[in-house]
Amino acid sequence: MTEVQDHSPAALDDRDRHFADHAAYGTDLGVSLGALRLANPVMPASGCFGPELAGLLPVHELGAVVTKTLFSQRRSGNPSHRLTESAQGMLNSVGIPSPGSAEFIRTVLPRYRSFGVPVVVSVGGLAEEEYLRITEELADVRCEALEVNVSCPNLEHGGLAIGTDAATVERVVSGVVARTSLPVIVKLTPNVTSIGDIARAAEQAGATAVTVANTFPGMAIDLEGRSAVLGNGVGGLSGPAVRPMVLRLVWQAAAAVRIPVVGCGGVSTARDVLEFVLAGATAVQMGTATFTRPYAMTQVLRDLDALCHELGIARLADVRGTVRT
Amino acid sequence: MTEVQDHSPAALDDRDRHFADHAAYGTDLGVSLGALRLANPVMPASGCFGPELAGLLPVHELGAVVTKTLFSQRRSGNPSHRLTESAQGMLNSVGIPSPGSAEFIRTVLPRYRSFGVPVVVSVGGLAEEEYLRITEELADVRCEALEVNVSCPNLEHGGLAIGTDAATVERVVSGVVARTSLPVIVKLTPNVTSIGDIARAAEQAGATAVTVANTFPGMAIDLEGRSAVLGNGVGGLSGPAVRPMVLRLVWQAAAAVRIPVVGCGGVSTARDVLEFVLAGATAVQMGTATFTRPYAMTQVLRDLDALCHELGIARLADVRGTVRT
Amino acid sequence: MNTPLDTEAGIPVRDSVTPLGETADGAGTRAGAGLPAPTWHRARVLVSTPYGRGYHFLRLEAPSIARTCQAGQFVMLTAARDGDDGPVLPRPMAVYGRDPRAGTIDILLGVVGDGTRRLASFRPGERMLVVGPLGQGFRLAPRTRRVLLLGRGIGTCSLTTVAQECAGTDVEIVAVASGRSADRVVGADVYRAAGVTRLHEVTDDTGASDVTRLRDMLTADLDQAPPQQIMTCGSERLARLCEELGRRWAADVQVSLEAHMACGLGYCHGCATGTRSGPEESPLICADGPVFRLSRPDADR
Amino acid sequence: MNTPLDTEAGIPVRDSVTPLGETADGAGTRAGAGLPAPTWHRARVLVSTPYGRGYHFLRLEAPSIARTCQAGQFVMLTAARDGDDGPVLPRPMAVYGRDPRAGTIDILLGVVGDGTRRLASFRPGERMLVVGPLGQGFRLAPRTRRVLLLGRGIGTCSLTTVAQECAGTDVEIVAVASGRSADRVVGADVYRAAGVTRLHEVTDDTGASDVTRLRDMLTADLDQAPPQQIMTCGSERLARLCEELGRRWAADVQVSLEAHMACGLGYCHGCATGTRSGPEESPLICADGPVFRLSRPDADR
Ligand SMILES: Cc1cc2nc3c(=O)[nH]c(=O)nc-3n(C[C@H](O)[C@H](O)[C@H](O)COP(=O)(O)OP(=O)(O)OC[C@H]3O[C@@H](n4cnc5c(N)ncnc54)[C@H](O)[C@@H]3O)c2cc1C
Ligand SMILES: Cc1cc2nc3c(=O)[nH]c(=O)nc-3n(C[C@H](O)[C@H](O)[C@H](O)COP(=O)(O)OP(=O)(O)OC[C@H]3O[C@@H](n4cnc5c(N)ncnc54)[C@H](O)[C@@H]3O)c2cc1C
Ligand SMILES: Cc1cc2nc3c(=O)[nH]c(=O)nc-3n(C[C@H](O)[C@H](O)[C@H](O)COP(=O)(O)O)c2cc1C
Ligand SMILES: Cc1cc2nc3c(=O)[nH]c(=O)nc-3n(C[C@H](O)[C@H](O)[C@H](O)COP(=O)(O)O)c2cc1C
Ligand code: FES
Ligand code: FES
Repeated sequence: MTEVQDHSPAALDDRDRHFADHAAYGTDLGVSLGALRLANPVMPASGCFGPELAGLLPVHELGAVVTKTLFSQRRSGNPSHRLTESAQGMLNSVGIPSPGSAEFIRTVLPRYRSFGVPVVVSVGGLAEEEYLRITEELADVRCEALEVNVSCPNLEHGGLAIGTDAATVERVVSGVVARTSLPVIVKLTPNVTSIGDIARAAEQAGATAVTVANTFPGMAIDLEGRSAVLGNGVGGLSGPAVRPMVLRLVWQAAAAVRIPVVGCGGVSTARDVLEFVLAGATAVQMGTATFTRPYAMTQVLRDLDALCHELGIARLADVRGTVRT
Repeated sequence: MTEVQDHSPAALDDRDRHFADHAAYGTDLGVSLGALRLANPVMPASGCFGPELAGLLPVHELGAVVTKTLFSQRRSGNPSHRLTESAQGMLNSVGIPSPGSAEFIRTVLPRYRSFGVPVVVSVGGLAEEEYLRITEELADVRCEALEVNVSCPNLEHGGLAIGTDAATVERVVSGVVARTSLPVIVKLTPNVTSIGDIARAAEQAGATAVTVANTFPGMAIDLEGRSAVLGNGVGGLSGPAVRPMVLRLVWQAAAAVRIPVVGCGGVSTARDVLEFVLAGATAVQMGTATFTRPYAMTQVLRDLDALCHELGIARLADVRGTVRT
Repeated sequence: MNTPLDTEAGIPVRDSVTPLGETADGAGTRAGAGLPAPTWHRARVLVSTPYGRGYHFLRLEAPSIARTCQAGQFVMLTAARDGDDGPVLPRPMAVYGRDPRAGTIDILLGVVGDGTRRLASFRPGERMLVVGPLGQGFRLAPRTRRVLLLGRGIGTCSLTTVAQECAGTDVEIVAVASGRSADRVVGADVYRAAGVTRLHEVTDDTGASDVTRLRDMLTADLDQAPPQQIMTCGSERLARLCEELGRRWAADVQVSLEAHMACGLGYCHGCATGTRSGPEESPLICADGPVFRLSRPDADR
Repeated sequence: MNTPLDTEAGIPVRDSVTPLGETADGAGTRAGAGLPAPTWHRARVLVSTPYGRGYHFLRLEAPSIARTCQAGQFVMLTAARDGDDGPVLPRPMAVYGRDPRAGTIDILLGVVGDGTRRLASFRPGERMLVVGPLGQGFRLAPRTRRVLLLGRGIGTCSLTTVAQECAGTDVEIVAVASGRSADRVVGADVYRAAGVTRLHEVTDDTGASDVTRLRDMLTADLDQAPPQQIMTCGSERLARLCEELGRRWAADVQVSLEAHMACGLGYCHGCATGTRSGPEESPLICADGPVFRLSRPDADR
């Protein structure tokens, strides 16, 4: 086979054009999560990003990058199927396979650092004690923030997520905060009667910000096989389907606490980002949208600049929480 | 204008053909909710059906009909907008306008009775006492079951739905059961950390069945107006978007109680019905799907007959709760 | 939200209306005896073509609806194709024109959001679910000899069937079709085919659509032989002008309103006009309207 | 779920495989040095046409992918159009054929569910997002002179580019394309154009696709001059036959597997083959595969 060497402009990939493109209106998109300053509010959702994306979008333009949730020990994750789809959404039961902290620090983290933007390391555990251990293991590691994923099942207490109980959240977060000098973001589970209570518990415990929220529990059934599609039986629902629910949770959480709220769930366009900001979010995370289109996050950044211009918004932070109800 | 009188078969409406069509494979679709026997498992969801549909689908083929939630007193409902849309879903904040029980008994109920299928009257209240009152007011009324909608905001306790607290649910349902001889179905709210707990409370209190579930709280924002789209700020999400979550709630509730579970949320095809049944539902309610296509429920009935035939299911009840996980 | 209704400060028109069917004792006569029963068709799309700037024309084969639909009634169009995802709510659309013999109805839609974009993507030969005819249309009084139709933008679509209905009768139609620019004015073709007496096409471009100029033009034109009825749709400002002209000429004023809808039939309670004071629900736009009598609550009529 | 893989009792093939890149010490060499970097195109659809029974052929303008894609690699196709709803997950699809000069790739899809239905609905001139080339393709060993390709149904699509790659070289291809019926057998056109030595099209209709008959035919045909490599896709039963033939002929056996995927790049961890015993995650089909070396864990090789 002969390599075709064509350097005419027409041979530019759409990808190349996307890399070359830039925001044009100069909207000030900068935001702060406590002491952590971000150039803009867009970052990936944990588990929905990896260094493998480096060539597919200009990662260095993002506000931050977020790692997949890290456990102290190596873990293999759930049986297959781990993924399936639903109406404008997807279900995953990946189950957080993890290389463990030693391997992560040695081989994974350097690849995240190479993007030159703040790195948020997501941490998890299956018992309160595990959260403290992983925090300690990361004590000397260079990253800009921790995100504490409290949606992991609490194996000490029947498997309900740690994040469903305000007192447990407060204990875990206090413990993490005491063991790190980094900003601590707490990623809440939406599967609770009152998100405000849990957000307040995190704030009380010294969290820098809360991420609202992780996936919604869901299920899919294979009729022909008369079995659950997911190897794990149930999984987490994400994508546009959940957006109206997350928007309302963000609005509630923002009303309940003074610390910044990071919105996460179903964001796929610049309009979505702005809606989250109006509802009270300081920043947003995007997960499923990156699967649909790998360049979704940086596309949203350019569109957000243009949309703010169109709506007469010079500084994104100015409109945070300004929705009238 | 001259009336065109064309009685050739081609002039038959699609509607007429739908009325003339019938299930062909003889699958036994009959189900029981306690003592209440239904010819098939399909009924409308409260608030998503009215006698106005009489001419648009053969209502007499349904397993039952369900009224909009009735309050004791006349109520006007929420300000507009009361509806909006989201990805594969809709949000409503209708807010349960009600003619009040006297007017309902006089003018509304007779229209429901005229269909010749079991009538389920949905009842609600804004305080525990109101549920008891409406039950008493319906004591001598001819209907086949009550559905107790515990998703109404409890104005005595800060507006959180009555259905979010197991003890309150048990009190309210016990009170209703004590005041009626009818089967009592309790329609749960999904906005709780553990649906099993609430379902058990309803069972404990003597409920005949539980309906799982009402709408999920959500929000939509009008960017140009920088305001909530819904007059009420937040509303309830329904439609295909919520189906995976409801499927999992049905599965959980069915595992938690021995009384029948009625699945409700996002059902729009025969496959959906069968998935709900495999997950443990005895019957299903359809709401949003009727807006998309007024004949959805009876179409699903015919398709369900054919689908069961295709999958070798002679009696729907045989496969209830048989999903492998 | 995308709404063809201009907004202005003050009481919205929707809070100033009363149902046409409302009788003296206040008991509504919803679903009045004269209304055709709604039906549905999985209607074959016969024509689907862009029209003007941002509009799209659809001709649907829907014989029963074409036969029975009254002027000012509407249909619900489902934008989701069978077996495919799509918006869960159907879209309310006025019947822009109908041909009872051919069994067709015409819809003119403004392409504004996801639903109308999808409706416009249907190709001839595809089938589209249409439910109708729905709602209370415009009511022509038996003694009416002259009607003024005042529509703006896509709102004109609700008025064109009034002209069709009056074609060949002794009722004279004066029609105003207003729009931002010439390619945003709709209805002229139907009006002309229906043989209206006078048609004024006015645009913002030329300033002719300005309310003051419209008032001057219409009073000069009609003060001598005023209409007995005025019908309007598509603009709050035009509705207020109609109200004023109605008082001037002692004419009956009817306005067609819009609301987000789910059922279009009166059972979902999603489309109430507003909140009435008191426990009584305000009128439903789909079932008590979309055409209402326009009267300011503070006015004496 | 819809999967072109036949299932049978016993250990699934996915639990019997090892990554091609896995070295003796067990450390994977994912994203090996020889692999082209993935890119994406909003590719113009050049051809979109039904094919056989229930299949659909797409030709996409994707120059970089056409240029670098290796045999057995795949792409992710996004079924949602820009600005429109649609499935949130892209669909993994083998590159069925490619033309590096024209800058096109061909996809043959089995229309089984919502995603493939939508992909088939794209019209020429529309743009479809394609990400690739992805994964570890088939590895042709330098000393290989003869390859047996054994595909079933749509699974054959993963094998056709092996024949394309060998066209004009001294590697001989023997290809078997199996399917339920003649209109379910794919690949013949590409195989012929690539000048394969022998092509057997076998169907269930005639019984020729039966494993025993296939074994007889292939051993009769190839025992004299067996292939050094066997490559397969689309059927568990065929994969087991390949394993057996591989032992018989001391040939290397490679199999292309499927899994539900979200990223196709190795970061979402959605496509692991199964659960390995122990804390180590099992291989990822998108990044460690989709092509794996097939070896029963209980076998001695
Ligand atoms: C009785 C009646 C007659 C109408 N006749 C016409 C007509 O002839 N031609 C025409 O182009 N339009 C007409 N409309 C308006 C039309 O229904 C909306 O423009 C359309 O629903 C917008 O849908 P969308 O998905 O494109 O917009 P989106 O803004 O994406 O819609 C989001 C949601 O809001 C609803 N919505 C948004 N705007 C309106 C609106 N103005 N009225 C009602 N619902 C709205 C939609 O139905 C949908 O549920 C009429 C409305 C009513 C109530
Ligand atoms: C590496 C690879 C190469 C493939 N090459 C081809 C090809 O060349 N031609 C072809 O027709 N098919 C191919 N497939 C299978 C193809 O991806 C599925 O048929 C397709 O995803 C089904 O989508 P759907 O929406 O129509 O079906 P649905 O069943 O509605 O899909 C639901 C979900 O399950 C996933 N899914 C269902 N079946 C499969 C499957 N067999 N493999 C992966 N995901 C699945 C879908 O991607 C989607 O996320 C390949 C799969 C893989 C992994
Ligand atoms: C495949 C997949 C893997 C995920 N893994 C993690 C994880 O490791 N840690 C975590 O906190 N959230 C995880 N999530 C949840 C996402 O971070 C995010 O909260 C969720 O997907 C909602 O956002 P979205 O709708 O934008 O996808 C995962 C989601 C998906 C789809
Ligand atoms: C417009 C509308 C009105 C509703 N009114 C009621 C109600 O009065 N009482 C009630 O219990 N549920 C009400 N619901 C909730 C539905 O009964 C049902 O639980 C929900 O819509 C989920 O089902 P679906 O996805 O099939 O629509 C309403 C839902 C909608 C969309
Ligand atoms: S749209 Fe349902 S009541 Fe009017
Ligand atoms: S599909 Fe994401 S890791 Fe394989």
